[in-house]
Amino acid sequence: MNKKNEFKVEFLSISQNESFARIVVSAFAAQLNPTLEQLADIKTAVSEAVTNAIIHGYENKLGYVKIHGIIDDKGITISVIDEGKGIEDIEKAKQPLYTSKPELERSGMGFTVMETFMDEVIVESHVNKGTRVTLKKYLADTSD
Amino acid sequence: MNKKNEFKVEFLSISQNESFARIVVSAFAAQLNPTLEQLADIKTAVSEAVTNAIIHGYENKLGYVKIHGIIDDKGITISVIDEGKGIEDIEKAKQPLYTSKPELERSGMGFTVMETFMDEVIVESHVNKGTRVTLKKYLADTSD
Amino acid sequence: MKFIFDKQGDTLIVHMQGELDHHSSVSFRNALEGMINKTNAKKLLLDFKGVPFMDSSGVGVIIGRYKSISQRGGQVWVTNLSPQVKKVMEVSGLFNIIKVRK
Amino acid sequence: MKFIFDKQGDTLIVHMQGELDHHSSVSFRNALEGMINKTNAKKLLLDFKGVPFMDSSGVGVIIGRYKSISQRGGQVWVTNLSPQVKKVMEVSGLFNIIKVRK
Ligand SMILES: Nc1ncnc2c1ncn2[C@@H]1O[C@H](COP(=O)(O)OP(=O)(O)O)[C@@H](O)[C@H]1O
Ligand SMILES: Nc1ncnc2c1ncn2[C@@H]1O[C@H](COP(=O)(O)OP(=O)(O)O)[C@@H](O)[C@H]1O
Repeated sequence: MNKKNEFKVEFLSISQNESFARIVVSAFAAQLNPTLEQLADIKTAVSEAVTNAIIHGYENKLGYVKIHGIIDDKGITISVIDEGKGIEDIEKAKQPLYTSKPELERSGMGFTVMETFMDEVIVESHVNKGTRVTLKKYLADTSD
Repeated sequence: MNKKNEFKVEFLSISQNESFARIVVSAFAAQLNPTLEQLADIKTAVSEAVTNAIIHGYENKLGYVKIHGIIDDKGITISVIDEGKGIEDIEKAKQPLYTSKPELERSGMGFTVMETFMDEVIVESHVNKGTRVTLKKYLADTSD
Repeated sequence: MKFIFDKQGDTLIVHMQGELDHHSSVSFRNALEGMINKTNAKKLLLDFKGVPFMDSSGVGVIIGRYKSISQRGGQVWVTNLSPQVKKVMEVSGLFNIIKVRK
Repeated sequence: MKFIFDKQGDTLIVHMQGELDHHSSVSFRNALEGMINKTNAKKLLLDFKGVPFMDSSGVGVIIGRYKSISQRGGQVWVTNLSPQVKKVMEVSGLFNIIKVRK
């Protein structure tokens, strides 16, 4: 649990910032010298969580999405936080193919991707308060 | 002054994060479709300001460096903020070749680079409170 | 994201360039659905050569087009998948409904 | 940042790879100063082919080495400058003391 590096970023909930979020997290994770596949996994999971904050959390209203990243002995922990509408039934939300926005052609596979690509996914949410998705990947630091 | 996009990031004052800061700001600035030279100018100026926060602001003690980026009709504004020791004489600090740390082989050209590469550089500082360097580049948004 | 359309017989080929996420999927969906209707295509081949990254938003668009094309009794293929794109498609079960062209 | 040293006659050639900022300049300075002393080089040629980016921290290291080399009556050259690296060197007045080898 020795904290080795840390960052926080916040940005507007507009879809252009999805790629911004991926680049920021990739640049931070790169300090651990991950494999290309590990880096792609982290990038993908973050993309899912940030997209959810924008579409489902803020429902395309303007708000701030926050990301908090920590590198420690065990690997990398990324939290994606919104202060949007929250999730009523987290278990249901996590089910493959479940989506509350089929009209937007959402696949309902976001949480499934996060859980497959990361080692731990923790979802905390309060209706009308917001959602925090914590994504962990175990990675040994091979840098000097 | 129509604010089009915005981000804030904060990270530990360790030298590994100098490249992280450059990547974050580049990814944000890229939304304005700058030329390669404009992007390199912004990246370089940010690198100077972040390095100064780490070396001079915190003098290699651990603290947080913050960056605030705004894109508006006029271009991009990047503020680099530390809560470190501050600058006593800003006019002197800005002079080419002036450095308070010649023993670290600093060239004293950081502010000169920032002022040459950016359209506006504003330095605000209070001794023992910290420093805020605001860097502006005028850029027309050519994206859709 | 950029896309180039190419109609060959009853097949609509789409060469894509860029990252396919929620942001880019909106215009991609509209352009693609429009082109399917306009060309009356039965077969759809999505060329991912220029796509290093896709997330589940892309999966949603592909399922949507699979539905349009199926209604005409057609079929959807994908080709030139990067490892990341392939992994997202696999995890999403997309290969149960669409085919990979080598 | 990585560097490969190559001694040819009384010239020390350094091929650099990576971004030269404050973080990388510390180890670069130590390795370079050590190698100048060890090889007793009179001439120093810094090859920036693999360096897309440098800031004024790099300028400080070059001035420092210019001083070491000048004390031996030698000369410093740089070569293969990217547009960004060249611009930083120009603004810093570095070309008043070091030469560019084409
Ligand atoms: N940040 C969030 N705020 C509110 N609801 C969310 C959030 N993230 C996910 N959800 C809910 O969980 C559901 C499932 O999410 P996900 O598996 O990512 O699929 P999709 O995004 O395709 O709908 C969403 O449809 C939404 O109802
Ligand atoms: N963030 C800061 N906090 C405290 N002092 C600073 C800061 N930035 C710059 N300075 C002061 O201004 C001087 C000149 O800065 P600069 O032109 O970047 O040259 P250099 O970094 O090479 O010393 C520094 O040597 C330092 O004394």
